[in-house]
Amino acid sequence: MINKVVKNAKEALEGVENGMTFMLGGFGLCGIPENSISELVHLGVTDLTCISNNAGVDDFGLGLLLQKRQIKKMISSYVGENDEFERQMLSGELEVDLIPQGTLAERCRASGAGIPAFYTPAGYGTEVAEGKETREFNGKMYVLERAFDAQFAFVKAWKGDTAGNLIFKGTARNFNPMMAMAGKITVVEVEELVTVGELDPNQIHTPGIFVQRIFQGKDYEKRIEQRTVQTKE
Amino acid sequence: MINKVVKNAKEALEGVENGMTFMLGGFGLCGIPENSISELVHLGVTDLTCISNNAGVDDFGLGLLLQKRQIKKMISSYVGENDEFERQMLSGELEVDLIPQGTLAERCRASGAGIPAFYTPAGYGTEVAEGKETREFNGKMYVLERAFDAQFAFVKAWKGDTAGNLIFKGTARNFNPMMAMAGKITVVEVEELVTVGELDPNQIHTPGIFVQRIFQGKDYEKRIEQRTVQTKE
Amino acid sequence: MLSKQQIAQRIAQELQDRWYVNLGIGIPTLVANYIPEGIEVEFQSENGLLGMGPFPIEGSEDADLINAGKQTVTVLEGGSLFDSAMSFAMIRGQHVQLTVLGAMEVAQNGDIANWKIPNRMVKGMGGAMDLVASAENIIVAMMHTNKRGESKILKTCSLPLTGVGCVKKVVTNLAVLEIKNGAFYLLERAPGVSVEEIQNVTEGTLIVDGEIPEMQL
Amino acid sequence: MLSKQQIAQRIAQELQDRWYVNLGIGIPTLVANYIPEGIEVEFQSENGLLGMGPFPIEGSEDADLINAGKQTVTVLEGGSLFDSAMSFAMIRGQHVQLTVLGAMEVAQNGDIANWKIPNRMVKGMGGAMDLVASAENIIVAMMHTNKRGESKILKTCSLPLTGVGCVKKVVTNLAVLEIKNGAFYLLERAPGVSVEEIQNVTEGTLIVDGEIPEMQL
Repeated sequence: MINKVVKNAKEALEGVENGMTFMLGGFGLCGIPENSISELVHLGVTDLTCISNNAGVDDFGLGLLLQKRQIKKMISSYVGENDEFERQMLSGELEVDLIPQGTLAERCRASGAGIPAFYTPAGYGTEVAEGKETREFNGKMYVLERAFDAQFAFVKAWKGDTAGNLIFKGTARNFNPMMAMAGKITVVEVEELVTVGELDPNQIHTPGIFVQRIFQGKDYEKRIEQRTVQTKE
Repeated sequence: MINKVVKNAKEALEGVENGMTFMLGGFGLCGIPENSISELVHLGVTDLTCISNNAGVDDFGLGLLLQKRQIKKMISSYVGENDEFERQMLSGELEVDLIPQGTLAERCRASGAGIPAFYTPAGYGTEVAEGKETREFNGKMYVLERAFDAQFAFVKAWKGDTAGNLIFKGTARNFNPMMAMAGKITVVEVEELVTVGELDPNQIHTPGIFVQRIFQGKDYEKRIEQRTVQTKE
Repeated sequence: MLSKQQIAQRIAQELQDRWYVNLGIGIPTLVANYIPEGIEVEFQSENGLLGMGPFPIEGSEDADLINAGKQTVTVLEGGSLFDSAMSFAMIRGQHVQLTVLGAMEVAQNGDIANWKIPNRMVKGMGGAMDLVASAENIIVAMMHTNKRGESKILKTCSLPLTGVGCVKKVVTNLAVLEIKNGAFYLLERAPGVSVEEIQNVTEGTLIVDGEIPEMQL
Repeated sequence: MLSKQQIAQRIAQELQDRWYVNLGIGIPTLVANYIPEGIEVEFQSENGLLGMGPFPIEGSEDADLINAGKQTVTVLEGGSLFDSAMSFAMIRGQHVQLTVLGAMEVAQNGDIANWKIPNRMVKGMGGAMDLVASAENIIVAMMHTNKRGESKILKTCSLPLTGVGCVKKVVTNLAVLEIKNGAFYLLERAPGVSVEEIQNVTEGTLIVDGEIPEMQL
């Protein structure tokens, strides 16, 4: 098997430069690539375009990059959890492209799947469709949406093997598998790095072919945004 | 959980009529819905349009429906394993739409995913693209391909639970998951029908939402087309 | 006048057996607490979860298991987990029978606005645009008026749209409305609320056809 | 003149470390038997298998585990199984670095025909159209001539095309050819085969630039 293992986040992020376009997995703070984000903060690269469903919270996730003004443009579907984000956006410091969540997911998948463009009903008749081609199929209107072009994809998986095969856990899966497909260089951090043969080939969520670099992550905080529970009776 | 279980193939195929369009999972004879095909032969419905990667062999799989002249039109990518098929096609008895395998898979997925059309590079400049819209993206030419419209999808899974969640085995997965998404009525036969709770929610290949009817299959032959082996040293 | 819980309770009456349902953030989430007897429905959360269960017992919450509102949840037996592309395949492909979501404005042509107030509040549409563009049944759960007492049931939406001509039913704290023929048809009144009161806070065309019954909760 | 095994052996020299490779039916399948020392490659089978291993030990064959040629195979440790949409996502998305496939005809502009003889043989293109439209590296493995001794290395394809302008390298029983600038460049001769012999059975424009070495097998 082709071995994809690198030592750590530092090695995994080699080649990252100012002005690049990144994809970052996660929904809210669930399933975000914490180690890669830390390393991006550490590297101090700026003028980044980040494709990520959300923008973290003020002091965690992508919020850390926003704090340091490393992000030039965000492409997201929902950013309501982050005051600093809203401030930068409303003041015009930050460029923001808000797009429907399903369109975001499908555009990521298309990028990895060699589909340059597809039609979707989401956003037809709204400002999301402004300047885009629209078209009728079977009596319903659709918007033409394009694939993305991202130099790096930063992905967080639960388990991964040395060949880059990945398994995600719970709803931490979210955008990670499509972004893994879409990055020119896909960097994966895992909670548990295992040897080939430990994962059932029939139960792989992301085949290793999509992964260029994988490393054992560390110090996961896995912060919960809304801790909702019921008390035992 | 919503219970999708029906008693048998007979009950599962209720509503099947002459002239309908079906999707049938399988690659070669691997992962084909043997029970549903038998029932279609038994029902004797005719003028069918069948979307299936292959057309079986003379005396098994879709070949059984071809023998009985039940199929009016086949939409497939490769039909080289079936002499009766070739005879009917060359004589003009059978209408045939041959399309690239990846396009077939993606059109099935699109049908289930609410994507009415997408662009693909496959077939550009060939007779497959004749009459279709073509378009350049980033310096490369692509063909516009449409979603299918199928009344029934016949799917074979390895395990399934009463809520319709499915797990496939090995390369018997192939087209089954996308066809499961695409059928207006998706009929699934499984080798092992289990109660909800037995399958790990994190390891479901096809979520039950796509499945309308599921039944315990029987008498699987699982014929091998090319038995290639090496002898023990 | 209904409480938020009662709006949810009334919407729950719209659930049909064997439906897959997506509940938005806020009032819609409460609908799960009022599933009628004898009805089996499954809840889909667009971040990648089908068969969503109640909040976890304290101490068993899992950061890797949240709903679209970022709340910790559970998975029922027979549920499944999947990625966002698969999740929106379900939604766009109309495998989810009902979407319940909140709104800032609804218009009598079925337009809905719920994601943006220009230069003031820009949180994003999340999955709402996919949901309203796709679902066969959309129920909007909302207050009839805003904090300043102005109607949110309008002739035309003034805010940026989330979807066009898609809403067919609205349940507010005052009324159940059906949208058809370019107007709001008053179907039911909240207990103790008169047709006149509803008319007074409805900017859009309100059709009152015959005796309007009170909601049964 | 090379045997089929030797064609495969020569093609195997083109493999590069860390490549994912799709091998077509026939001669291409044999390439897997000649992976050079010190090189790690993984084979993808478009019916949904990555990390394809050798044929199974007799008695352990599994009807649910076949390759694209419908042969029973095995999965190596670290392999994975997936559906056809995912498989062609890998192919169209250019995650597979090399495609090796057979052909009935190849033309000097890079066109390839290998799926249909009108009114005679119509088996279908299978995954070939996706593969040739997508792969960055395509090697065609074929006999230089057909059964009647006619050249299959042509100025223009006469059969329905599988792909346009996509082939860059051809390995036949007689030669290794590179396609560029609208011509076939002769890179290597099969052991004991002269340039003239190759020229005689090459209908397309053949460029012979300097001394042409014999293949090293």
